[in-house]
Amino acid sequence: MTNTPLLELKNLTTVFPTRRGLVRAVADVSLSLAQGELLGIVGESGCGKSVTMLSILRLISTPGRIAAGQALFQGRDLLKLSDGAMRQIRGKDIAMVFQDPLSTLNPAFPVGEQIRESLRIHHIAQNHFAREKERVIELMSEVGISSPTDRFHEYPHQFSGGMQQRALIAIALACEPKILLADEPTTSLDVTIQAQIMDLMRRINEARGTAIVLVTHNLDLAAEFCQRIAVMYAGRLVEIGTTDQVIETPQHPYTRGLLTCIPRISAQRTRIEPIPGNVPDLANVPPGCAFAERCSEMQPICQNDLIPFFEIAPGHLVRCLRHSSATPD
Amino acid sequence: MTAHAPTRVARGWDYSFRIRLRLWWRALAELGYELWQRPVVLLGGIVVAAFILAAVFAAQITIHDPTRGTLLLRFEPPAWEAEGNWKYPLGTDDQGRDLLTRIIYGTRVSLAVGLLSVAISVIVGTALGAFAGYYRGWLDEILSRFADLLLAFPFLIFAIGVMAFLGPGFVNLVMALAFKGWVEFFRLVRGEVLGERTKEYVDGARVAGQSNLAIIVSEILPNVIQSVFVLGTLRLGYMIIMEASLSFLGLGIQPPTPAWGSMVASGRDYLLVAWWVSTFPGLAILLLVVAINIFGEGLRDILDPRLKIE
Amino acid sequence: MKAIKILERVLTTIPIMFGVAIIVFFFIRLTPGDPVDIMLGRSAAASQREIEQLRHQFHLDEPLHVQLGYFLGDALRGNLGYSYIRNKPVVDLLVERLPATIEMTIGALLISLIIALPIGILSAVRQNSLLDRLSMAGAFLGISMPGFWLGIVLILFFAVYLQILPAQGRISYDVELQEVTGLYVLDSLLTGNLPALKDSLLHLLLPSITLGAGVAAIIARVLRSSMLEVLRSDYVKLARAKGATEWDVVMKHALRNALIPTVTVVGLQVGVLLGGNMIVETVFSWPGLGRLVVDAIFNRDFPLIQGAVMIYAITFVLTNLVVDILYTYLNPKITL
Amino acid sequence: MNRVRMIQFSALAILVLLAACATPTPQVIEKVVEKPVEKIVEKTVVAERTVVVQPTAVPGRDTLVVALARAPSGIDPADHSSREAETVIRNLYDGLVTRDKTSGVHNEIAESIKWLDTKTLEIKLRKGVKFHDGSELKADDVIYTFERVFKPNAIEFPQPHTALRKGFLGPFGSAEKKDDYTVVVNFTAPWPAAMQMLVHTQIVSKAYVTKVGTKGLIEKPLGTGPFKFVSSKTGLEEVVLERFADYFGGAPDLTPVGKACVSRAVFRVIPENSTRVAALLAGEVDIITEVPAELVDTLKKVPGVQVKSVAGTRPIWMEFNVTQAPFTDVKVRQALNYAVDKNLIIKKVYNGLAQPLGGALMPTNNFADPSLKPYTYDKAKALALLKEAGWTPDASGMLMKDGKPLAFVIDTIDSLRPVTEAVATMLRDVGIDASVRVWEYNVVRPKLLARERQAYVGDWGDSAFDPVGHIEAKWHSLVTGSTYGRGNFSGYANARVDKLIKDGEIENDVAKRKVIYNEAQKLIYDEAPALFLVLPEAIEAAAARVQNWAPASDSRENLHDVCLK
Repeated sequence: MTNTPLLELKNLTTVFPTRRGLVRAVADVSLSLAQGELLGIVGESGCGKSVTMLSILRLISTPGRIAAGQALFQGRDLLKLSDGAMRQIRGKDIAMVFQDPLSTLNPAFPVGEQIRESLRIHHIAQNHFAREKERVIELMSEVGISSPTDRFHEYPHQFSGGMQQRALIAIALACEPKILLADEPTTSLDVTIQAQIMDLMRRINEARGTAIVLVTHNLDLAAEFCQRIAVMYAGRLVEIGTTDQVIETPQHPYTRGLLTCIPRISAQRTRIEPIPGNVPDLANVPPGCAFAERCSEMQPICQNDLIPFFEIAPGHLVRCLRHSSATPD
Repeated sequence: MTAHAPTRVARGWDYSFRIRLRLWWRALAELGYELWQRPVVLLGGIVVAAFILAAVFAAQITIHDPTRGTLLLRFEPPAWEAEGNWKYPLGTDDQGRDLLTRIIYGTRVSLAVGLLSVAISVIVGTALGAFAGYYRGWLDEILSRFADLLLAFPFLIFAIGVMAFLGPGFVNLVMALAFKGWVEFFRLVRGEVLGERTKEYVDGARVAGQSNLAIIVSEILPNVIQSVFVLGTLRLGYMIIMEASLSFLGLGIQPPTPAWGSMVASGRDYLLVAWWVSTFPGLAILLLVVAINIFGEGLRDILDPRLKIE
Repeated sequence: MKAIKILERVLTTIPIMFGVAIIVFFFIRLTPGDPVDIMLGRSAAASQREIEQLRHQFHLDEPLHVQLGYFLGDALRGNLGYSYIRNKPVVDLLVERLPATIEMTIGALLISLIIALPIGILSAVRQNSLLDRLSMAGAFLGISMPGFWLGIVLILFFAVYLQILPAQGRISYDVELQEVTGLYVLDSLLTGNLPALKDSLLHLLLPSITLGAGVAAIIARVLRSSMLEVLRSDYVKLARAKGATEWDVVMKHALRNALIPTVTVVGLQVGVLLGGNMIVETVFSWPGLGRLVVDAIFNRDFPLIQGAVMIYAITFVLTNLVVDILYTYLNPKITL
Repeated sequence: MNRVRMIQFSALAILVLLAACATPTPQVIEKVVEKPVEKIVEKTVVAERTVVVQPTAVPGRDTLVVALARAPSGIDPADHSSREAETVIRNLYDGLVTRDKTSGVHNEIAESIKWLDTKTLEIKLRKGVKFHDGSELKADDVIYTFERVFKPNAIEFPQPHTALRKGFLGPFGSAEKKDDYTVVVNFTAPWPAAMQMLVHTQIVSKAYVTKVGTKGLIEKPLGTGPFKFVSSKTGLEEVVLERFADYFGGAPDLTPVGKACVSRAVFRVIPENSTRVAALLAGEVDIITEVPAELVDTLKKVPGVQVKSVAGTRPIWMEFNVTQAPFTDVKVRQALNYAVDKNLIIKKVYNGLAQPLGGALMPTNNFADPSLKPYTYDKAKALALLKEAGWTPDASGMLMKDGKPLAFVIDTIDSLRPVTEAVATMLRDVGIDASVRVWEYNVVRPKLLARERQAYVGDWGDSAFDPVGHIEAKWHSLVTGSTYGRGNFSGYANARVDKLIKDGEIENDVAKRKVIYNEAQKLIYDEAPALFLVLPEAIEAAAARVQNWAPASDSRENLHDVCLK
């Protein structure tokens, strides 16, 4: 692995003005992604993981905006690129797979056409129709869509959920991107299909060296798939580490809470304990630790100031005062 | 034994009525809050309310007689024009009658026709829709087919056709509008009832021994009444335009009763010499209808975002 | 598959047309008093024999269901009765007037689309911009503006003050045009008559704007709101994530989907246009169906009113048929 | 998003402004004139741009376009019933006699007409009068025309029926051909009004009509008039005529004599008043009929537009249904005549272009009694008469009798709505609850004849300037199936008046006729079966390039004389 990460987020902050106040959906997120790496971002829905992904591609819709930070792709700050230059990156270098395949595919166009569009936009096949179509069919069979020649002209509603997701992946892969942002790619699918899709993504990673960011609420899935995991809560990262570090020695109470919520066959514990309380209002996040109110180990000091990251092991960062003995990052 | 049952029913009614009243109060308070949050919608509501008040108290707030005038004062321009006179703020018409007074009285006709035709449409449409949706069967089949048929006619053309045969007049006008107006409410309520009738609470009521009529009236209708109310508000503006169009064509209210549509129509010959005679009643139609639409759409957003009819 | 579906849809209009005819038949029953008295109105001194004759001619001396049978049978054979005021069969009158009305309705529809599409799209893309606010305010006005008033103001401005557009009529009297379909614009194209094309288009412009303004407003509002909805959708995000240009995102991905609900509304608006004809045709001296109907109403020319209402309803039903068929091409999901 | 709608209110203002700008207001010009001299040039330009609008003549255009307010009711000379129809027809056809711009009758096709006795007329025809197909007009054509108009069911299309113009042949009996150029007409009774009435019968070609039938005649009319038929569009919305090169020249008394001046004439229907005026201002039409009186001042100030008016022939009354209370009481009827200020109506509603009626006949009728002065406006007298009739004002000033208000509905037709509303307003002023209902004439007429209504403001054409054709229709009691009382909407029936009317019809001595009619007029005046209102002028306007044009009293457009500059 090279020294410079493929993608590096520095203090990325994305805000949405609402009637109740300014919502900081992504607050001060710093992360890095290496070439070919499999990174998981885990958190409850609404914690800002999807917004983080959209922020990288600068697809935050108004009135939301990226308020601060940097997103360095191969050393270039994406946030400073012109619109045209940004379009060159989207789909070509960084592609995204969205969570609900049915609503993400355009109902008005045939699936093959939608895959071909990626090729056309980035002139992958010199805008030569026959060559483009050939490549689309290749892609479709690569992602496991059976009889691609026939299905080229079919519409999204004629596809099953799994096939739709495969088609989405095909769209994302069309230009052989360096990074694939997969936002809950399997959430709406049933379990067997889920496994197939994850399997497909792993093969892509292995075959092409595509770095994948897997965004999921399912810690288990992330644990199975990823090399590194970042846990997000209320717009902030609360714990980052290798999969082993995060799963075996979770240090943030929230991560631990997430782990107890998951029924695990391997674990001794059989009781599932939901985390008590609710996610705080993002327009009104209390100072200090955002999780404090729900935390069983909360101390008064937790609610005072913003908690910094503490590096408790090499590469294992956690935002929790219980580790204040460790050096703040 | 027999004396016992009615008492229980009565107490049940009384009880549910009180609860319902409290619920309605709370809903109303919430609605008030939501309106406060949307100043433009509120403004629309205030304009509508102002028109209603003007219609009710027309006789108290005007100093002129809407049907009396003198030719000596023919075509007095609005007050701000060179030869205007604040006695006639919007000027006078071809008979020397105060235009503002006539517009205020005209509100009565517009609102009366609008409200009555919507009210009849609501009552007929809701009742038929509820029964058709609840009982299904041949009744539903016939009513639905008939409703589809009426939809095959453009509204204004149907109303013109009916008015042509009935002849002009207030009652006929309301009838003609309601004759087609009920269809929308029928379809709305029928659809809602079809959805509601399979829900648990209806089954519960049936198990509890309530009659079908009681179930429809006391269990199902309260759940669809909001949508009906919203649709009714939106239709009110439409009916007012229909009234104006029919009056414009001479099929509505007859002179000297001031009706906006006929005021616009009779003033159009004078557009080159006295632009105000037909412009201000036109603007009154515009203002009221726009206000009703803003208010109605605001209500829709607050009460029933599902209901998106254009 | 699609062809069969379309055929089925076409067939469903047949019972509707029958229903329309039946309702129109019952119109005359609404009149207080004896229809024959009213029909004979203009010759008050009609003899009893004449009354009987007329009664027989209209089958009013037979039971109601027999009358209905006659009416439907006649209607099916294209016989809608006889206009006493105009001394002509109703069908002839309708046929000679219909092209003018159709031409204006199509003109108004096109104008309203030309106005509404860019405004709807732009105000959705630039939501809350000044342009958006102004055009939506304009839309509200357009919906409630009395057609005749707009018409006269347009005449005064374009015909009298600027003198660049004609004030009335369908074509100048000194322009020769051979009638083929009765739609003058089409006829001048068919006969390759360029002066007539220019002249008839100029004549068509102001009435179409007058008639189309309200409809344009409604279409613009619907298009804007469905564009707003579509622009928030995931597939638009995907298109952006692919790196598509804003133009492609809006004009291809978003518009195509936003048009689906819009098309339905456009179909319904044809009904509004048909109704609005009556006023606009009077203002612009347009020799169409609308003026004929207004005349017929005041003259109590009942057979003519019946026939005209029927023609309007049928035009409306057919338009919606076309819209539905168009819909299947816009929306691949649709099953008719 | 909701805030968007706030803006509409300001947009409203803009619209009003637009309307105000686009509306030519006479004030603008007046203000301009008051400007200092050195600025006039500049300001005049501005004024012309803001105001109107010189009609621009299309260069080299030799076509005269006339805008009518209504479509002609037909184009068959025997079978129509409107002035618009007569206007078109009389440019296509000629009559035996014609009328000048006022009430004078002159020979047209006839070379001479003379009474052989009180019931027999000898008509000598001009030689060399050609139909548009080149054939010569002869006695047979005249006889055929008379028979076609008079005989029952002589018009075979679309269904056999009697010509609508039958009444204009009076007591026609038979017509005989003496030679090719002489016709003798026998009447069943003396007919002093013959000359004025014959103006309204136009001669068709026997050969042509027998060949093509009525349908053919309607589709392609053929006459001897100054213009030939070229084409017509949907329901006579537009009729195009062209100059008839072989025209015999027209009535020799009425100069100019000769072929028509313009090569083409077009009649176009523009029903909306504002549009009709706009079309003239835009230069699209050359002559417009029925100019609203309100617009006269405005139009007169427009350079390049000429406005002319002439005493009309459509007097207006409000007829009371004398068979029904409260109008059974002559005092009420007289009171109402005193209660309405005709001069104010003339000044305001007609812009001064009308005269008050002094009874049953219009002042321009050759037999009108000038000694009958219009009822004066006298509110006190009206109230006194009403009091005598038992109507007294209550606290609010409304007239009451036996606890019931004096209330009635005044029916009228759309074109008379302004004057009717003015009358109703004045009546309300004396405490009468009068309201207005607008009808189409064809619809309300049977109801009026059935005496189902209460009061009716209507007009009746008197273009013959003779009591006949008019007085028997309005004031003779109704005789079903005849022309007597066919327009009697008041139900007025006075045996003496009936007799006088019938006597007048057959009295050939003008002085004696005058005596007869004066008595009838006095009776009608005193019994007041109607509120005698006004005789409005016919107002027309034309572009400046139209020359030798003037509106005619019988509101017919005689385009034969008109030239274009």
